[in-house]
Amino acid sequence: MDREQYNQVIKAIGKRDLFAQGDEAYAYGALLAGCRFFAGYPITPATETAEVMSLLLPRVGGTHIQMEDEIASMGAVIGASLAGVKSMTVTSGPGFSLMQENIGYACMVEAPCVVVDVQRSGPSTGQPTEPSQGDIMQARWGSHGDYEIIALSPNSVQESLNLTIECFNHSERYRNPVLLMTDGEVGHMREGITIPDYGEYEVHEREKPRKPAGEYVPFLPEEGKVPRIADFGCGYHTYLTGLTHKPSGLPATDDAAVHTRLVTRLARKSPKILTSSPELKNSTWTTLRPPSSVTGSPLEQLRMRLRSCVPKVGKSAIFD
Amino acid sequence: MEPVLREKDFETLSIRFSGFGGQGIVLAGVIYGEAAVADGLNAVQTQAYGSASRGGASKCDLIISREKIYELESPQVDVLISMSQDAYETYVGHLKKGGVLIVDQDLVQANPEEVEIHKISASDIAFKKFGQKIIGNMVIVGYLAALLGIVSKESLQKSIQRHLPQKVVEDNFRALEVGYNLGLERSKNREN
Amino acid sequence: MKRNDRIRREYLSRFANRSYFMQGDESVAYGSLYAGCDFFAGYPITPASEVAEVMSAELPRVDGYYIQMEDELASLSAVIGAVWAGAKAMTATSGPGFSLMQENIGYAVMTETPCVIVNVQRSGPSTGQATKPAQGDIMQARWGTHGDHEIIALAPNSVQECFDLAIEAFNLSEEYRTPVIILMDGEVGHMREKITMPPVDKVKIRERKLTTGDELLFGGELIPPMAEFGIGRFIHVTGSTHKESGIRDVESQQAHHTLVTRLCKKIADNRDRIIRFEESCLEDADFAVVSYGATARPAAGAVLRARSEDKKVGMLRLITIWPFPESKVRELGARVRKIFVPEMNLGQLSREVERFVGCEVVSIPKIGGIAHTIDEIYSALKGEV
Amino acid sequence: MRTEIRIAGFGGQGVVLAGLLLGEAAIRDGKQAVQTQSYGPESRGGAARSEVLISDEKIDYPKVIEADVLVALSQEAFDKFRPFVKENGAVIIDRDLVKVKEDRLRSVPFTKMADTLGKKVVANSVMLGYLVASTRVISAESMQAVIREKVPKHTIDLNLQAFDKGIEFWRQER
Repeated sequence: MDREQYNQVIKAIGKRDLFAQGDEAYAYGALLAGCRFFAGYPITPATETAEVMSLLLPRVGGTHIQMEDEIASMGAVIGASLAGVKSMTVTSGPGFSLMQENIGYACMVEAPCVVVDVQRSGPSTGQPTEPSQGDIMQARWGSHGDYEIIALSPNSVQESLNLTIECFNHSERYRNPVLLMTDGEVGHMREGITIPDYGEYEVHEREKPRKPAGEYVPFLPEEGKVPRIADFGCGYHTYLTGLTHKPSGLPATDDAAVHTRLVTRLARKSPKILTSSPELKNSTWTTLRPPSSVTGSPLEQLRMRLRSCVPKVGKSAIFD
Repeated sequence: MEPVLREKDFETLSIRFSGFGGQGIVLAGVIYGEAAVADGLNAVQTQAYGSASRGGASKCDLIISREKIYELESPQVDVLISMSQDAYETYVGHLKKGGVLIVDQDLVQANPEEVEIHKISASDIAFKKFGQKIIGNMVIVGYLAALLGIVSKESLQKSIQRHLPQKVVEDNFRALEVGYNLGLERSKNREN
Repeated sequence: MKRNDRIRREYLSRFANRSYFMQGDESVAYGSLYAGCDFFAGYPITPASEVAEVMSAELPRVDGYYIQMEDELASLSAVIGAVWAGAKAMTATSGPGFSLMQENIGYAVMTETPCVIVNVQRSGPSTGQATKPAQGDIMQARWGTHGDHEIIALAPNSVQECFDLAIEAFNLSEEYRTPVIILMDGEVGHMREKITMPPVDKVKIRERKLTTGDELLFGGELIPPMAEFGIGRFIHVTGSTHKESGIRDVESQQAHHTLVTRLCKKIADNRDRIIRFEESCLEDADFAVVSYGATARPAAGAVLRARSEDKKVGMLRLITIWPFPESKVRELGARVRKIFVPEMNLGQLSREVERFVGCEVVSIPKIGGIAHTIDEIYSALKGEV
Repeated sequence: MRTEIRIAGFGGQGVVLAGLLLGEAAIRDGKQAVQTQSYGPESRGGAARSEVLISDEKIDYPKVIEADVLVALSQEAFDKFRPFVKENGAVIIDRDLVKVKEDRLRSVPFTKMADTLGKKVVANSVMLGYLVASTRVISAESMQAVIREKVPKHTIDLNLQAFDKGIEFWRQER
């Protein structure tokens, strides 16, 4: 994301001070984070994000595609991401349920991407136009098998924009799908927001492999726990599968050790992620702690909110 | 007729059949296990195989006991049957000291120490007598039955009838018989 | 579609009092036939395909219907449709298919459609180790679909119990008008052991409560009676929020609150009648193992071994996973020093146990598609007790 | 100072758009604003409402607690929301759509006035003119600027005329 690209985005949006809906802010945040691919299927109360993306993406050289359903949407997002483009989709409960298999696939192939769930009242089609926060546990446990997920939750339109950028940064940094678990209330609420200036916010760009094509091993981290991605078409050999795979990417479904190594690395690759907002940074405490250890006035305590769902690791033989 | 392991000698016995997909490894374990159940014993049979139904590694575990069975897969087995070199090498380390190893001698090179080894040409016999290598698994089952003496031939025959199409039952009976006689002979030799 | 009970009973009588050496998958299918299941829709997937195989062979013989659908979404839809047409219906799948069914599971909850979903768990996430067993969908069974709901999920640990719990699952689904999940694992599903089938008359079958006049079909009482398509009553079935009559009412907070709390209450308030577990050696225990499914077997072996060495270890085996036996686990946690939870995942149900106890909870996870051995669980216990 | 405005009617009256324009104008005036809405799955005919909070300070709770201003454009909306207006709050109704016996109401023929301009759909702009003039929460200039910006180009003049009509009605009423 260079200044020229930033200017392009601002030009597409029109101005930096806006009276905007949360749904619009997810789109603006995505564009500011460098998202250039959107695939989705319309659903209340998430449709407005797709509307903005369909309007603005072509103006900044990106692609918007309306797919036949949410399964395909998530599939397209994963494909685009692995072709090197920051990608996202937006949906609500029924669509989120349909995406669950591919969310697990994205975890397994380590495809960075952002899924926004603008929660409405469920189960099933429930109350399509009414907000809720009923998918919170689904965000953690909706797909089968053992996996970890990062989910952030905004409470204002400005924060909707900021946290969408943060979602993209987490997804690229940890090579994992990241969920923005927002709700129909925030998604349809309009507030005054200011788009941050170039340089005022961080954009994490995807790290390319350092090794030359011949020596690149797709799922062997060069450092830490997160392997670097060779985008499709960049001249490197890579292999992606939702099956249990060796560092080479090739399936090895009979080897318990390979599976255990892979799945525990996936579960442990992102550290505990705590997000603090500017409003909290200026106050006496800058990181979130359990309420029992928080000092400050009751009002301050009330205003303290959890912004990220923290991966919890219990005592176990594997997580020694 | 004095089998190696007499009925009175065992409480729990674990048998592992191993080879590659297409050899009827799982079927051998199922037929033997079902016969054990018919003869009033407890039996738990589990299997592991790869995504490839033919050619991939194949393993079938059978635990037979007079008691309730808690273990699902034995870490150490009493009897190992290997019908491929790969399977033999993978699992020979799981065979107890003093345990029984049965290999298809045309397919497996094996000279392990501290185990009782039985080499038979199961697949080859099956091919020569019945034109089908796959019936080698029944030669093994017959051999095992005679050697261990814990399930009856009648129960094995019933089990074969239940699991196989009518047109191949006769050949399988004969293969079972061939294996059984080989096993008896071997038991006698061993007693001597 | 009217079940022909005479044909079914006549056919099943041939199995009475006979023993078989059978897989868990096959056994769950036969249990379902005994329970009166006369419709199966599914899509093959390892390690659940054998359920479909048995059903495809046997259903036509009991005047039932078997259909292989194009995918798992369609499978559960077909099941739901068949139930409303009067059938007792089921589907069987594994992780990837279970993920695809999540939206329709919520639809079945919302429309109060009694049906049975068998999930023979394999090693995930994604396609993972296709042929290997796991218990990694435990939490997904509870939280996989969006929105607030309760679910019933049962976990058998033997081939005989697959049969028994299949009958129980159908009975619970009819009694509470809700989808019931049989949470098997590839280990139990593919394991063969002895099973004895009862005479068909000895099996207690719960039939659904049908409307006799013009009762409300979606309210009025905790579990309203059902109507079936084609009986001459106008009925409206929708996954959207509806009034007690079934007519859509998606804007009223009150209507939604009334509906969804009733849907949750009908299961939560009947916890004690739904929940089943098995206790052993717990009377004087200082330590407890909480386990379920296939893992409960080596766990029991480990407990017995510890007992033989005079260690005061006992075991609680969960047969009902959801609703979670909170009060039982809470009570257990109050009188033992430590609880061990072996499971074939990275420690999913151990978190749930932790929520209800003050004592230390030690997770004994194992993934990679191989079941725990008695030795492994025993060594984990031995180090701690 | 926090002002809570609730506009309620049915789908098709431009209730949500009116709220959006109000909020946007407040921002233009340098104030803080939050706008939320509620509507059913039908885009026309179902109940619809829009809530706007305007304040000089940061707005925590984004919904109306007790309205300073209630605009009711249907009988159902009036009956439902009349109880939730502050003691000195303003209740504005479309006199042809809401039948009431209360006398302290501000009763305006929005739809009829819009009809005289040839388009009933600009009733919401008439209402905005009346609202801006009578409550003075936001400036007419900002409101006009926002209308120019947000409504379809070929309807700008019509909407501005409607807006002026609303202001005019309030002046005459005084």
